[in-house]
Amino acid sequence: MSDQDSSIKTKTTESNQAINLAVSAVNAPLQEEMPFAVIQGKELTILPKDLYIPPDALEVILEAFEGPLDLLLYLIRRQNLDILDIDVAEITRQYLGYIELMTSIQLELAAEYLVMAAMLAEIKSRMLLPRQQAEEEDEEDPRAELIKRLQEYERFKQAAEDVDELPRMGRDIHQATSEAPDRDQQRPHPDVDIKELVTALADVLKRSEMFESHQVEMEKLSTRERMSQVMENLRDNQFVPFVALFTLEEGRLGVVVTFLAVMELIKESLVEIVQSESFGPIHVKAKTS
Amino acid sequence: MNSDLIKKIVEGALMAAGKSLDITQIERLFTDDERPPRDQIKAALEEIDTDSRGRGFELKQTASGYRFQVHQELATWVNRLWEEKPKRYSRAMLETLSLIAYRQPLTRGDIEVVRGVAVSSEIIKTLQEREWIRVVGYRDVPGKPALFATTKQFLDYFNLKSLDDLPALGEIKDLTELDPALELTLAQGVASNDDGEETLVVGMPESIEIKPETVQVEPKDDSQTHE
Amino acid sequence: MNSDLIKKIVEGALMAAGKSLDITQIERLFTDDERPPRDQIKAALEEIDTDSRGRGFELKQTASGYRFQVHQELATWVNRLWEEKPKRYSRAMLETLSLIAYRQPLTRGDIEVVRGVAVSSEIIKTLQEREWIRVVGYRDVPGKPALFATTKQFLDYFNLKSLDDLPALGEIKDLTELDPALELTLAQGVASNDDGEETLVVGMPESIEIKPETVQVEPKDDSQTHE
Repeated sequence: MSDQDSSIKTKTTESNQAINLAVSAVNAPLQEEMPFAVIQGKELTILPKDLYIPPDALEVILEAFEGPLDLLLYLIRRQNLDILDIDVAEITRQYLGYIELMTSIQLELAAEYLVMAAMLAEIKSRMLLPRQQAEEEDEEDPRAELIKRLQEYERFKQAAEDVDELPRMGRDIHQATSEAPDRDQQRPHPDVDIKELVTALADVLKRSEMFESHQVEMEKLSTRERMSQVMENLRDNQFVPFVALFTLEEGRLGVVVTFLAVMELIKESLVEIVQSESFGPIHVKAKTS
Repeated sequence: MNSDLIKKIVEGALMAAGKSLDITQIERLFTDDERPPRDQIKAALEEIDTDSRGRGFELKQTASGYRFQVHQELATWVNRLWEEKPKRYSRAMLETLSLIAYRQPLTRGDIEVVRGVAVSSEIIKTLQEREWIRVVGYRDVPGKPALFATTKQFLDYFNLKSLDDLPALGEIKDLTELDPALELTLAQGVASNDDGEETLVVGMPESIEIKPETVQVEPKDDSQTHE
Repeated sequence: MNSDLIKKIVEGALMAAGKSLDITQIERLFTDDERPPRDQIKAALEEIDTDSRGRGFELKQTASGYRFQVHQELATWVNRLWEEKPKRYSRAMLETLSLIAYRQPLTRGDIEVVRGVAVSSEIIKTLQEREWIRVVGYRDVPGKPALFATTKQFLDYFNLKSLDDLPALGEIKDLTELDPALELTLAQGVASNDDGEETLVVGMPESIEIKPETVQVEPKDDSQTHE
């Protein structure tokens, strides 16, 4: 066990003595000549005012225990008892003593502690029930479940201590290193398989074919589609300059397609075309029926 | 390649690496045409081990391979190299880690059942950040809780080659050993007599002095406990 | 303290430190009452030096003290620990190379016409540095662009006697059919997950390892897979 742990344990033990003294102080009126005497079934609810408890002592107790199972184990081991020999009534009394003390000084207690208190009380009451001889055969010992859990927890409590004792990197053992020789930083060339070369060529050739056919499709402009676009431009029933229908960026082919579209629209009598003077600007307007 | 050079190469690489190297990594130090058979590499490792006897360091095989490490018995002196004291781990962390190590794979809930208290997320996070534990799957129950297991880094850190090298778990006593005599003591009670020895005393359990250690509290301790 | 323990402590501390320690630092390993005289520490260092002869490492005295160092003559092998796995050539690089191989001699402009994109100077430079391509003349057009062709080293690397031995383009299909693993790796990529287990990961063709043997790469050697 580590030094830290044992220092906590030491504190805990001192605090326990404080509690024991608290117990005896309560009982003092009953048996003055024997200070560490009996509790007559009375629950411990009030701390005697004259009793000094080191500040934070109970918090230390609580922090020192890894939960209700750990506290129970402590209570059992303190009496040098085997887990199998636990006297539920007594353990319950002691356990409740702790819980009462802690709640009485308003320590926030994890819910698990209270659950355990209830469980102990239940086991205790079952143990006290008179049992029929016949029933004893098949009825399980009420303590069985608790004992199982205590044993299981104790195993891992021990395992944790064993693991803590293992030689550990940086504490007991240290990585040995020597300075590495000078590094030459030249990066090696990647390997290339001839198949990669052939595949790359196949890819690039295939792509260049696709590229070419793609361009041809781009140039295929539909006159019908363009007719719709022109009609769209004339939607507002206004005269639009003829030249404004063309998009020069489309190049020669684009201009031709637009021209054909306008011709087609005139032929179908969908648009009218107006030129107010010779060589003057031509305007186009959608026909209104 | 002669065996002496092989040995030197392996030794030099292990020293320069500053961490464990496994056989495959050692093999990769050699080009395809110069690579010695695995047997020869293992023989070299054995020889290195022998050569290092009686020195300040040793060759150790852990989970992720071979490494040179400074002897445990020298830790007292070597630790003086560093101002900081080696870190301590809390009981909660060690218990959680041990449960994962011995019972893997298991969920956080499984850990909580054994420990009887909630496992803090902080502990799980720390263990994962240290790469001592990792999630290896999810249990097929509602909520799909993560299943944790330990890593090679965990074994390396604790100087272990495999999980089999963990200290044996304590045995669990069979419940059939439950002392039937206790039935008696339940009906009766244990008390101390004047000599401080335990005797069986008939009576109701509640009315009985049970804590033997309270008898041991000596008045002189009061100075320590009360002030 | 006996001289053997002193020697072990000094040796262990030097190994654990992984850097130079001077005499004062070594002295500080010992408490006041156990500290040996300086002569004895120096004698220990000399003995350590002698013991290390013929091993993969040696004790070196540097300006800042003593340290263990791996023999320089082992650099070739030991440095493979950190050898970066060569980065794979980009698709642009392979396409450029294949065009030069199959269509030589040709200019950078010729390559750009077929690939549809500019060829980076970096690619041409790398191929020239590897001595796989060279300038064999200049085309007699404005700007006098360089004409590239492959070299004898290129043929040697690919184990070809002459350019006639390059696989015919018509064979490409057969080639991929011959090697189903190639198609597999083209459709997928091999990657390692954090658990050190191999999984198949679907990826874009650009991110693909083509060589089937990459499947065998073990994930544990972090040092060699810095990609």
